[in-house]
Amino acid sequence: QYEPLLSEKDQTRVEIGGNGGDGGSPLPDDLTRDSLELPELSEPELARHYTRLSQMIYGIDSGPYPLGSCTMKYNPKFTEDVAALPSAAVHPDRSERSVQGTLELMYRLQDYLGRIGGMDAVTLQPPAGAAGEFVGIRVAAAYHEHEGEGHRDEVIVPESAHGTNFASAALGGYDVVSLPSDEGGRVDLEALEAALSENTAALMLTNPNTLGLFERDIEEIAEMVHDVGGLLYYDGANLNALLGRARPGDMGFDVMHYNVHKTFATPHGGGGPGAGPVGVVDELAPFLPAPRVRENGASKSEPGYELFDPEHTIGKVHGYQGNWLVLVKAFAYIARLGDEGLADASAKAVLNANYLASRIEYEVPYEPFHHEFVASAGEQDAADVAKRMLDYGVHPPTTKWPEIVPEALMTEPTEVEGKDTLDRLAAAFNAVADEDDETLEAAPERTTARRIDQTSAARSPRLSWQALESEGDDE
Amino acid sequence: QYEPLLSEKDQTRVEIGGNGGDGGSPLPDDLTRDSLELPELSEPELARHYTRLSQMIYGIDSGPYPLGSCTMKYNPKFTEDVAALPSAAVHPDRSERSVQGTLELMYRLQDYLGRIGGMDAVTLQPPAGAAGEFVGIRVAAAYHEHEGEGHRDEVIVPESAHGTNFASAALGGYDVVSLPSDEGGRVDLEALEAALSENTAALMLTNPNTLGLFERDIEEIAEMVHDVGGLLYYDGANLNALLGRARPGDMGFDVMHYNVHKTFATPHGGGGPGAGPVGVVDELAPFLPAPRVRENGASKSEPGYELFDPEHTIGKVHGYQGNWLVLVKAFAYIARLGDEGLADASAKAVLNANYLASRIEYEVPYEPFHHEFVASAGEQDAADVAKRMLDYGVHPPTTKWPEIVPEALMTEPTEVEGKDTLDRLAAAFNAVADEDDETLEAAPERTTARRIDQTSAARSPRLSWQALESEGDDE
Amino acid sequence: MHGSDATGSPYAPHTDDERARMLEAVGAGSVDDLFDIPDAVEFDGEFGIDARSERETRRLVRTILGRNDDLTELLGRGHYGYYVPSLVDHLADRSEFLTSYTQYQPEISQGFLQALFEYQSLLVELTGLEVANCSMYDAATALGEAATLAERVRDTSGHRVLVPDLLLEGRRSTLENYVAGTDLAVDTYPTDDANVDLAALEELIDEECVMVYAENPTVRGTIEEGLESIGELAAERDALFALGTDPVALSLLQRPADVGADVVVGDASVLGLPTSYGMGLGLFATTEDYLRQVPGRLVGASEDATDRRAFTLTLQTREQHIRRERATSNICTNQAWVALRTAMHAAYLGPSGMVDLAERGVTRAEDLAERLDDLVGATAPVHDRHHLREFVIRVDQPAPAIADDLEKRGFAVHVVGDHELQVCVAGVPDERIDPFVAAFREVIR
Amino acid sequence: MHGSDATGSPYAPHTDDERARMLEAVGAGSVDDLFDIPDAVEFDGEFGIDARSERETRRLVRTILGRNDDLTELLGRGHYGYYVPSLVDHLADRSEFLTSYTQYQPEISQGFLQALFEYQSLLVELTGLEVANCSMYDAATALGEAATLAERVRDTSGHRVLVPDLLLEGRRSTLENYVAGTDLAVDTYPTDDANVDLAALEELIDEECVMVYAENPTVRGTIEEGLESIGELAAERDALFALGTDPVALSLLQRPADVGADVVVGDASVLGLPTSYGMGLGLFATTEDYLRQVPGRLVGASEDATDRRAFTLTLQTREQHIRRERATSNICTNQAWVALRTAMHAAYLGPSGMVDLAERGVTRAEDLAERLDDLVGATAPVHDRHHLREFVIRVDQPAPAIADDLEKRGFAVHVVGDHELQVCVAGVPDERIDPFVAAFREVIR
Repeated sequence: QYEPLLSEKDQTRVEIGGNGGDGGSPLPDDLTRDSLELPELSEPELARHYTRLSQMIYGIDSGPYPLGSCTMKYNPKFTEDVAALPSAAVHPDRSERSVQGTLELMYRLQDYLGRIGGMDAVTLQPPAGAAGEFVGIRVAAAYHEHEGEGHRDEVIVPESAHGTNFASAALGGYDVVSLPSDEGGRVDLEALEAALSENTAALMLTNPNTLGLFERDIEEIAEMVHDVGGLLYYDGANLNALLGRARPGDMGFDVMHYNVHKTFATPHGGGGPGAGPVGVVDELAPFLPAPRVRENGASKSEPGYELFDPEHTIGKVHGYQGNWLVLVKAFAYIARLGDEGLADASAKAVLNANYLASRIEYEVPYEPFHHEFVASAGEQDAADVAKRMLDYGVHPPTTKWPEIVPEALMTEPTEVEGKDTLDRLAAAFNAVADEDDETLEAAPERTTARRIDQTSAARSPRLSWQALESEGDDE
Repeated sequence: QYEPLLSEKDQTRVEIGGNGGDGGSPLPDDLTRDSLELPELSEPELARHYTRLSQMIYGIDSGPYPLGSCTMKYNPKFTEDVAALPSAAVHPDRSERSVQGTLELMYRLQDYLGRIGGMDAVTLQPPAGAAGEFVGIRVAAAYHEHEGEGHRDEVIVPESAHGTNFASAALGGYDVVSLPSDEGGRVDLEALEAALSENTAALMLTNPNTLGLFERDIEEIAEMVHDVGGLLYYDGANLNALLGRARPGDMGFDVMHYNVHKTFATPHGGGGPGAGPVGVVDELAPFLPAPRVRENGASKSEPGYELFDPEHTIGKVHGYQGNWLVLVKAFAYIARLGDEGLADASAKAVLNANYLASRIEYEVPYEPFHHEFVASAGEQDAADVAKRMLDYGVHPPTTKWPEIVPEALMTEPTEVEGKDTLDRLAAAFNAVADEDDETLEAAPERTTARRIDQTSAARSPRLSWQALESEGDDE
Repeated sequence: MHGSDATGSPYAPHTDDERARMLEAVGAGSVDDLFDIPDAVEFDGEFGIDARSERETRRLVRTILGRNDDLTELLGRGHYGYYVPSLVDHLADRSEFLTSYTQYQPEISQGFLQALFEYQSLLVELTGLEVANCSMYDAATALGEAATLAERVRDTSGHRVLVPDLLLEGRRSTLENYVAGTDLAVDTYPTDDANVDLAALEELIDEECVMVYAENPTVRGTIEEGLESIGELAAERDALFALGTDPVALSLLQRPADVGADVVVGDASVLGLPTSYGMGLGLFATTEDYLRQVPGRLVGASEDATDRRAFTLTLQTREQHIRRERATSNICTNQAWVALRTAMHAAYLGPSGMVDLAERGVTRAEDLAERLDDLVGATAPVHDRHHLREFVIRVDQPAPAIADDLEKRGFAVHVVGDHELQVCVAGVPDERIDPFVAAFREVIR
Repeated sequence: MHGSDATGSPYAPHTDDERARMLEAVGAGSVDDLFDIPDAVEFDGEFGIDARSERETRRLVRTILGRNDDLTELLGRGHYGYYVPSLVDHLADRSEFLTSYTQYQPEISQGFLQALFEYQSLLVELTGLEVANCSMYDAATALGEAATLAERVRDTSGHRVLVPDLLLEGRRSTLENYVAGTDLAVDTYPTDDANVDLAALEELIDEECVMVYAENPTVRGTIEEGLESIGELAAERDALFALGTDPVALSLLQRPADVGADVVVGDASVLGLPTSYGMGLGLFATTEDYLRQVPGRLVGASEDATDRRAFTLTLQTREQHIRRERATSNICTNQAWVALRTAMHAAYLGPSGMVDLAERGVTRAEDLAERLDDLVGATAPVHDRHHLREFVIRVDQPAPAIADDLEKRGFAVHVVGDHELQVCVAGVPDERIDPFVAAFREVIR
């Protein structure tokens, strides 16, 4: 089962320049390193190494993956084919006239996203959701500055929000004002009233929120925020609940990001890359990152496209245009599903969450939820529950968050699971619910690795094979 | 671990035509079936089904695969890319002028193979090695017929030859004369003398033979066969031993087939497809299958290609031109390696076989062998040895054949294994060599399925899910 | 990257040091010492084949194949260019499927065996026959195997195999080769609109006949209307009835078992493969009666030592590696991976998708024929029958010139007579139909 | 094929019957009942996006992207078009890698964690620094993160970040955004042949400075000769020395640890990705001293309950999902799969292949510069320095017009001055060099 590190298979030191004696280096020694020592392996050996590594990973094609707020959808295979088209592989410094295809695809995707979110203008540049949040924060700052409101230094974030909201606001230099939930798990309007002030730059909201609850008072919230001159930011992580049924733009949000690796099924890739396009209302469009894409109006019959810098652009948040290949996949997904497919995805995502919740023995304190729900492991430790679920061959939910639910099991099955799979998943929940703490603490037992010691990993970090080797030397 | 059959996941019956009541069928009922009942599953479900199935298969990227006479090489990934080019997907009935690329590639591959085998003319049509043998047999028959020697009705095949040799000769209508080996494991010249007659159509030989031994007397053998008016056929299964060091054409062979899925690294695909091009000397070229490819001489600067029927062609052995996509991969492999790469492959294949044999405890009675050797399991049952080797995570050798070696372990590591892997493989051999019969008979224990009952499978065949269901009904 | 810039095989992992140690272990001074080849037959020349980098090799193949014209193919005849879902490519390309050997060690091959078992089951449902093998090479070789099966299972001294006069040359010629070593001879029966001429067949079929072969749809795209009669005629004369067809046709047309077919052959790769210059997948199904005479591999269900269901190759005593010259066929390497792809494609479609695909083969052919028939100078379909996918057009102008002109405009069609063309709609994208009709209108003027 | 012809999502497996039973189980009459959206914000419009079949969607994207010109790119600057071996595509595309989530459940993610651990180790060897993270987005964002790291770890009250005057606009602008919420300001130091002007830098660097950033090779392809001096200057002033580079350059050029670099950033995707319109992989390495201030994910070795070596994400208390507004960065989703590809590509090359690739970047640039220099009307390289991959050419004619003409002939180059072009040889196939020189000769006449 164990697969050696590449470095345990081979280490070859290549001497460089005069040092190696072959004198073959085209550079003087003082501009080069002395040597390079890395594994030197053949293609068949590498094929086996990475095949073996892949076998030690649970992916979406392995089974259900109900991580709350992560929207682990099936990733359609054909989107890989379109991203692999040779015509997609172009250099970012190409002249605009030589990449009309790329610009057209971006233009169309901007348009699609605008319609889906009810936004007037979209940038595709942010390479991830958090980068999208940061763009939103920077756009808000630039807007307020432009309006002569540069003093606004607070961003309000509900306690139950994604951690990136806090971090992105902080990276933008804002003080973060944390907002408690009301008893129903939603924004506490009184607390909001108290938090809002002339210093409020923005309120960041997820809707439905991380409990899966729709913020019913969204219109009032928007009005309150706007009344103090603040902006309303929509965190798109949970957009898969609403496709075709509600749009952030219609709810009063001024700026939002889209997680295409969640809502639009681009693969998560073991952590990334994703993409976090940002949509804004007209008023904020001049502040979006540069450049954006527009039609150049050169020809009526065959439209051409060009890049342009928004008037008051915040500049760039990525060296070029973000994660282009991911954007191609997202475009293909949206073009494949169309209106009805997108709406159906949300409908079934919500149906699945409700059905699954109805089948499990754990309590779900807050409802009516939409595409995800947060159950409570009660007396059990939620993290242990997750480890034990691994033994039943399924991926567990997100655990211990949001903290509003004790021992939270945050569960989002998405629309891609059928009834049989949901029943199997529920059976895994319920089997674990009936087990004792000892069993849970000993879990997992049937996985490639058994429970891994996180504490010692952090206490004495060994972050490279070099560190492991020098440790070996010490012994 | 167990993966249900597709039919256990779903069975949906679709009624056709008037029967279904929707009256949607475009055909009258008497021309249609009543209904169709098959699994109806979504793409995500199928992705998981086949991903799971793949996880229950040992492939060349899983580890060493030393099946004797099978030449299980690493299959270079890039050859899949070239075979997947849209320009490779053309209809077989296209006009010649519209498929110049396909014809050129075939022409070049014919040329490559001719050079490699020392043959004057090559057909790419046979879709597998056995089909190549059959072409050889049919070419021999047509040749003899043309020469007024239609009475020749015997094909001589060494006892240790591949089973297909016997079957292909028989399919061609020949009586098969089986030839014993001499004490050294090679063709017994006296026995050959006795077997040869005016009725001899051909002698089919593998060289090196299935023991890995080079038929040193090949020149004399060729002379003997030719003296009685017979043809000498080369079974290309073992060509990986000789690339760049010896050519069948130079040894006196008149006709040969190439197994591109062995020698030229096209993937075995769980049993196929392969391709079995056939090369012949000039004298036999007029009898090759139709059509072949040649330059059309239309333009000096840019050669064009055309199909033509050899003068006395035997006709066709495949509806079109054989396994085209496999031929593309073979061409790419040869073009990648070139002279030195091909010669190096054989050199290291032979080195690997010799090294591995030197590391294992089982006796290897015949030598000097080349790319493969046949060890004897001695008192152990070779099939049990193989089952037990599975428990050590490696693929076992071919067993119980050739019968000239008692409890044969026919082993061909190929050039793609490095020393470390060969050492690991040898360790598996040696571990099993030290184990008792009880352990061997209980093996395998660590595989997806334990030892499978072959006898009952054959005694009461259940060859479809329908058969399993009706069996279930009976119970 | 051993060797990728060196002169050896890029796929052999040996370092110089390893090679030296291995030579030492075997007691050889050099690799040359390991070869036992007499001087007289040693090759000391060169092939003259240059090595190339992976990138260069890909470019070479791309350049060569780039010389193929980009045509919309309306050619059909068992190779339809149905869209193969990306799912099939991605999953069949998993190296466990692609690179494994025949499943002689079933304990580590369960996944492939199950997939092939499912493929067999698909064909059992489609044909209504009890036994389907893992694959022959293609339709032509499957037909050849059907004839040798007929010879084996028929007690009569008969030697005739009857095939339609319009049988594709590739199939006929392959059949002739397959029966060349037997006592069989191939004879022809006449057709009417490509359908069997039943009266003529009844006269031709006699006790000498071991097999009658018919196709549905026919080579002209017409749907055969006399299948039951053929089945009855064959049964009366104790001849096998072999039917040529494919999985899409089988999804809609009469079930072979219902018309008395004893063997079903054809190209199953109409699902699973793009048009691949004729590369195929020989479908072969027959009744339980002939189980032990079936050519090729069979996967059966069994149990393992823990009594769990498991799959294995079975009835191998029919095969060449055991039975040698008495085997039911010489086939060894088959088309297993294509069968996997076909099964995947069929599973992707599901029964509703398969029926739909077939029904669209009827309606789209009707629609196109109607549009062409509306043109001055063309009549379509020529045959007053139902069609699946393909049909014949009569044109006033000489057909070969029209086909040439169409090719110049990017469309490939068949010439089947001085004034007859044959076209196929299957696999042709909807948006290519209008341009085809427009091109057709231009060229028949 | 549920839904692929229907109007719903083709990736939702529900049959009508299942949906009904599920609704019943949850006690809802319809799916609509499950939504809790106030009427006022319900969306009852349409997006106006048509659904398409998979085949049509592929054709749509192919058609759109087909409008990109097919140019030979001599553009460089961190995006080189090095040939990515097919191995990388096939293995990285295995769905276990491609579709898995961040490894928060390490017990079922060992394969990816190990691959990332190996990626980190690769960077440790290349940089000589002890700590490399799993990825930032790209070179620009990695530079931004380096600046915020510098702010966190520097005790001084300083607020200046010094960057070269020629810094690419994308990097500079991104950096400005990253420091917008801090007290930092970005200042510029002058360069000479794109190399650091050491004298000027020495004057500019003071106690206000928290970080000096330099690149090797420089944006003009020259090899920086003053790295050690920069390192010493920075160390004297207690400023961090951040170096921008990439894995291929690092294979040959001075090791960052040997010149006093505290942080190394850049685009590691020069290996592993084709040119992808700027999609990248932010390389981020630093010294052990700053370990607990590193942004992004880190994989560490540990043991499982059976004391076997195992890997896990570690030091997560630096990250946003735990530390929220006090995290070292807001990054969550990163570029893990690109890091996998980069590690695979590097492993394919091995140390000899990597050194070779870098050395050819020197020699091929020299060779091309010499050939262009031989032409009347061109001088190359303009800078009397050693170059890696890229160099500047002076032309007598106006540079923009020449670049336009080259593009018409199929070559993309940079204009860097009224009479200066910049070209890059890396990733340009050998057989495109002659045509480029020929085209260049034509257009400068």
